[in-house]
This record gives sequence, C-alpha cells and structure tokens, in this order.
Amino acid sequence: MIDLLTILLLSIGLFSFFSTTIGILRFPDFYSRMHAAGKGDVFSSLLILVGLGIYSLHHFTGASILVFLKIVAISVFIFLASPTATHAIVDAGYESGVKPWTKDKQEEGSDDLAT
Amino acid sequence: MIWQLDLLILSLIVLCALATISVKDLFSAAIIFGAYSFLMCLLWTEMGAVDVAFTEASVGAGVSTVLFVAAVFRTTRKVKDRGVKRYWTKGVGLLAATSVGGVLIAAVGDFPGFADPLSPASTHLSPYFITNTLTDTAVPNIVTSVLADYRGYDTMFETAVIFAAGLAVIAILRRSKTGVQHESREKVILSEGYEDTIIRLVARKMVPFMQLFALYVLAHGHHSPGGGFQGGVILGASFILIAISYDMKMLLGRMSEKWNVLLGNIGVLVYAGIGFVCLLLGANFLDYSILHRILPATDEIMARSHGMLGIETGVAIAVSAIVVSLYVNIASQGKHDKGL
Amino acid sequence: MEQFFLFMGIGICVLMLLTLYRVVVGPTVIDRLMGVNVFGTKTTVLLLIIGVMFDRLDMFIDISLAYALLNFIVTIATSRYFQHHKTLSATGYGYSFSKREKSDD
Amino acid sequence: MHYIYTFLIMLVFWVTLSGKFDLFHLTLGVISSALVSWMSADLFMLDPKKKGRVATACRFLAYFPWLIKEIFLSTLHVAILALHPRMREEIDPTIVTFKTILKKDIARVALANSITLTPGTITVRIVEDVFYVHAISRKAAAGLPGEMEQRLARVFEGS
Repeated sequence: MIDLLTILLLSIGLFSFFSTTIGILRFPDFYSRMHAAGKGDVFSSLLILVGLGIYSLHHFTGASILVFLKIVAISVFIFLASPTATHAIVDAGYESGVKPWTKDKQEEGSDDLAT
Repeated sequence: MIWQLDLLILSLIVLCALATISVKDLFSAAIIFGAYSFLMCLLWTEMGAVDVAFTEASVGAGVSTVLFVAAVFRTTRKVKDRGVKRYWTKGVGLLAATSVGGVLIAAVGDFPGFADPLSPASTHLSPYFITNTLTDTAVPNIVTSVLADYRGYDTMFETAVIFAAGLAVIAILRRSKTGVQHESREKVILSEGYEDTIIRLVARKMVPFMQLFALYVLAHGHHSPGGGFQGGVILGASFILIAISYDMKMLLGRMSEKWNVLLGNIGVLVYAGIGFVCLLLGANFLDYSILHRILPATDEIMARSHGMLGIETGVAIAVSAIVVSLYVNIASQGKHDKGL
Repeated sequence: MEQFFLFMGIGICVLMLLTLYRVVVGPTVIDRLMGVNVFGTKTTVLLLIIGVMFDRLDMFIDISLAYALLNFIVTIATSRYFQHHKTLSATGYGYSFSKREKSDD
Repeated sequence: MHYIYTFLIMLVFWVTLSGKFDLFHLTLGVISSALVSWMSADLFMLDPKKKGRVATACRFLAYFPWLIKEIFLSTLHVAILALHPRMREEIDPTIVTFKTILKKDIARVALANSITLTPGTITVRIVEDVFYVHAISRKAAAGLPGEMEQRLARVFEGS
C-alpha cells in the first residue's frame, strides 16, 4: 500500500520534472522559461519529497518519524525559498534589460540576445 | 556505487568542466562552476563519502561561488588572454600538459581498484579504525574521530592555514579611509540597487533557522556527517545572507571588523589551547583522554569525545569568522562600504 | 522497489543532462543562472533518492538540507550582481540594452 | 519577549533536527537555541511588541491547502503549455501592474510569493504598493490580484 502510494507520487513528480525541463528548453524567452522553472520545480520536488517521506515511514519507529519531520522541514524550506529565488532571478533579468517576448514583435525575441 | 548513476553524473561533470574553461565570460564561468560543484557533491555522495560530500556542498557549491561572484562583481567579467599570440608558446604549453597528463594516466594503472579489500590502506589502517574507534572514543562517526582525534595535528594546521588565508586577504585588500586610495585598473561603475522587500523578509525569517542548523551540524558531527568545518561555513553563509539581502552596514553592525578578526584568533586559540591544557595535565599535545581530570562526570573515553567537540567548536568559530571576513573584504574591495 | 528508485535517479539525471543545455548554451547569462537554480533543486531531490537507495536516509537528509540552504544563498547573491551592474553581456562594464547612457560614462 | 519566542521556536526546531533526547544533547540544544536567539532574535521578529502572532500563524496554515491546490493547477498549466505542439500561439506574455490594498510587508511578500506560485504569473518586483507581474497570457493577467488578495487580507489584517 505504502509502496504503491510512493510509486504514484514519485512518478507524478518525475513527469512534472520532465514537463518543466521541456518547458525550459522550448519556451521562447527568459521570462516564460522562468514560469516553467519556478513553478514546476516546487510542485514536483514537493511531490517527490512527500513520497520519500511516506516511504521512510515504512518501518514505523521514532527515528523514521524524525526523518519524516525533517523531510517536511525541507519541503517548507523549498516552499519559501524557491519562489523567492525565482523572483530574484526574474528581477535581475528585468533590471538588466531583458525584453519580454511578445506576440506582435517576434523578431525582437530572445534570439537576438545571444549576440 | 551504482554504476548507471556514476556514469551519468560523471558525464555531466565533464561537460560542466569543459563549459567552464571554454566560456569567455568570467561571471558565466563562476555560475557554471557552481553547477560543477553541485554535481561533484552528488558524485561524492553516490560513492558513499558522505562527509566529503557535505564539505563540497557547503564550501564548493555554496560559499566559493558567492566569493567568485563577489570577486567578479568588483573586477571585470572579461577574459584577458590577448597576450598569448605566439603559437610556439601555446605548443610548448600543450606539450607539457599532455606529457604530465599522460604520466598521471599511466600511473593510474598502479592504483588499487575502487574499494579493493586487499589494498594496503584497507588491510592495515582501515580495520584498526573500524574496530577500535567506538571503544576508544565513543564516537560513531569514524571520519570525525580520525580528523579531530587520531590526526588532530593535521586538522589544527588546516585551521591555521584557513586563518592565514583570511589574514592574507585582509592584508592585501583592506584599506582604511586615510590611506592611499588605489583605484583598480578598470574602474567599476556600480549603480544603486533598490531595496527588495521580498528577499529581505524571507532572508530575515530564514537566517535564525540557518544558524541553528549550522550549530546542529557542528554539535552532531559525532553522530552524523558534518563537523566544525561544515558548521562554520554554514554559519558564515548565514551572515553573508544578511549582508546580501540588506547591506554591508547591517552585517558590520552585528559583527564588527574587530570582533570578526578577534573571533578568527579565538577559534585557532581554542584549538591550540585544548592541546596545551592536555600538555599541562601531563599528557601529549592534543591527547584529550587526560581531560577527564578537569571535566566533571567523564571517564577517559568520554573525555576524548568531549575534547573533539571542543576543538570542533574552535574550528567552527575560526572558519565562520574567516568566511565572513573574506566576503566583506572581497565584495567591498576592502573599503567595507557596499557589497553585492 | 530498489529498481524503481534506480529508475527515478536515472530519470532525474537525464533531465539534468537536458537542463545542462541551458546552463552551457545560454543564450544569456541569466538563462545559465536559471539553469543552475533548477540544477540545485533537482540535486536536492536526487540526494534524498540516493539516500533511500543506500537505506541511510537520516544521513543524507542533512546534506540535502544544507544544499537547499546554500543553493538559495547562491541564487540570491548571483542575482544581486545585476542590481548593481545592470548588464547582461560580458563586453565590458557599460553595455546594456536600454540603459547604455545611464551606466556608461 | 521576542527572545523567548525565538528561543522556543529554535528549541522545537533543534529537537526535530537532533532526535536525541539524552541530557547532553538537550543541553547542547538549549545552549545553541539561546545563542541563536541572542544573535538573531531581532531579525526574526522586528517588532517585539506586536500581538496576535499565533492567531495569524493559524490563519496562515488554513490558507495553505488552497495554495497547494493553486500550485497543482499552475504546474498542470505549465505542463500543458510546455508540451503543447503550437506553444507560441498559445502564450502571449505581458508585464502588468496593479496596486495592492495590503499594508503590511509580510502580507505583501506572501501575496508576491503566492502570485509566483499560482498559474501563469510571476512577481517581478514590488515598488511601494505597486506590483509588477509578468503574466504568460492575457487570461492569467486578467485574474489579478483576485481572490488571493482577499484571502491574504483576511489572514494578515483581519481581527
């Protein structure tokens, strides 16, 4: 039962990581890539962490409960830190003058930033 | 050792290393080098060297990337290799590098295999530590007891080296207001950053937890990976986070330059002082078992354990003070006014 | 179950290999920074998965926590660089897309 | 007062981390927590006189499940966009600004991070009470600040 739940959570997490990575590779400009990087990572790492925490409750002892609590601490930390880091990177991009990709002027997209 | 993961991580590391040396922009190189350190930590973990991985995670991936960025922040991002245009110079360099590399690769063949039970290290030294550490010192983590007890001299001088490095950076970079103002060759133009509410608030709430975690790593080095170096670096990193999210004044208001240098001294002195106390009580230098005479309610074995905790504390104090002072001096060019 | 965790680890490694494209190729330095941030998160998770594989989760969890903390510090520090320099390219200390006049004098 | 609060929170965190309940390690924990609260209690709680922290924390915990649901939706949204074969026609990024009604810094930060975590929007920066938000499509931009601000106003500024 616990095994099944773990496999389910971890698989969803891996799929979500996968879509995040595809998003990072495919989106046209820096800001929309940040959408993929910032959001997908939080959710998928939360899923995987919770899955591993549940798996660690397999042998139900005091030590495993503490491991579970530590995993919860890491999740809370990621929950706080990841959006802040996302904001910091986006703000750095905004400050240094990255132009957002827009539909009507596609020729001014991210491709000319490479030069 | 899981060979599939080993292979993947190794190829990632090689790609990162190639990217680091080929990119022209020093800031990018620092960032990619950070990724390289992340992966290196992963590789150590995957090979089972947990303490080394912890050190790599805290020193390599964390603080050294911040220090690189601070150095690039104050100097320049351009690579200057316009001096070398003569091809024979490059040719001689290539020849030297390949021949040394070839000799090294040839020497690899004489190494014992990974985790070979018949190699000299595994037949003489390791079994002694594995069988005797717990009965000698009551410390379950063998790495900690080897570092802090069996070869305590070595660790003491490592701490002294870190202290000397900090002193060297202060001596080179620190400039008082009255002294001669040297401008760097390429004048760096900085504009004022704005005050970021989000980063400030999150960093403010996070710093105490980070500091407690650092102290936990220090105190539980006997039972889990970690110890003085790692705890000290994380403690120093928490102070650096204050300086980054607020400004240099905030950091210097909490930890003034005088206290900082003093704490670096105190850390090394705590280490050496425990050694001298052992000497005064009539044992060898850094032989903690004699400390049971002055510590209450301990026998000789527990005295070794507590002695290790004492010197780890010294290491942590010294390392955190030096890390903070490295950051402060590099990020402000020794002027202690503005940082990242 | 052991096989499944191995599969997970390999999967995350392959995804890191894909993310490495953004770290190495860019195109801009901010993309590299984002790539490294994603690397950090993935590594935090991967460390825990390796911990489960070795059956010593209590040991690896400390490293993972330290990792998450320091990844945060690195990202904040690196992005603060741009608050003062306001330039993406490495071609000197003045060039930026819109603020050339402001910062280059 | 804020020293005592910080000390207690740190002690709970220590016990979670440590997992050893003998006298020696608990003493170390008490020493470390006292040290940390001496070093950074003023950072942790800027205003020592403020009342009603516990109530706010409880209300914030009640806000969490809703946020998790939003994050799930947002990941789904990003996944669909990323795997969409004609992705460049689906997205239409803009940067929008709006004024917030929230007064306290912590409420603004919670709103900013919630915006970052919810579908299609990332907070770029906060200047005074104006939020700059990058939205990935017009539809996502239209929904700002929306329900989230109301909920956060209830959490942080309700009685």
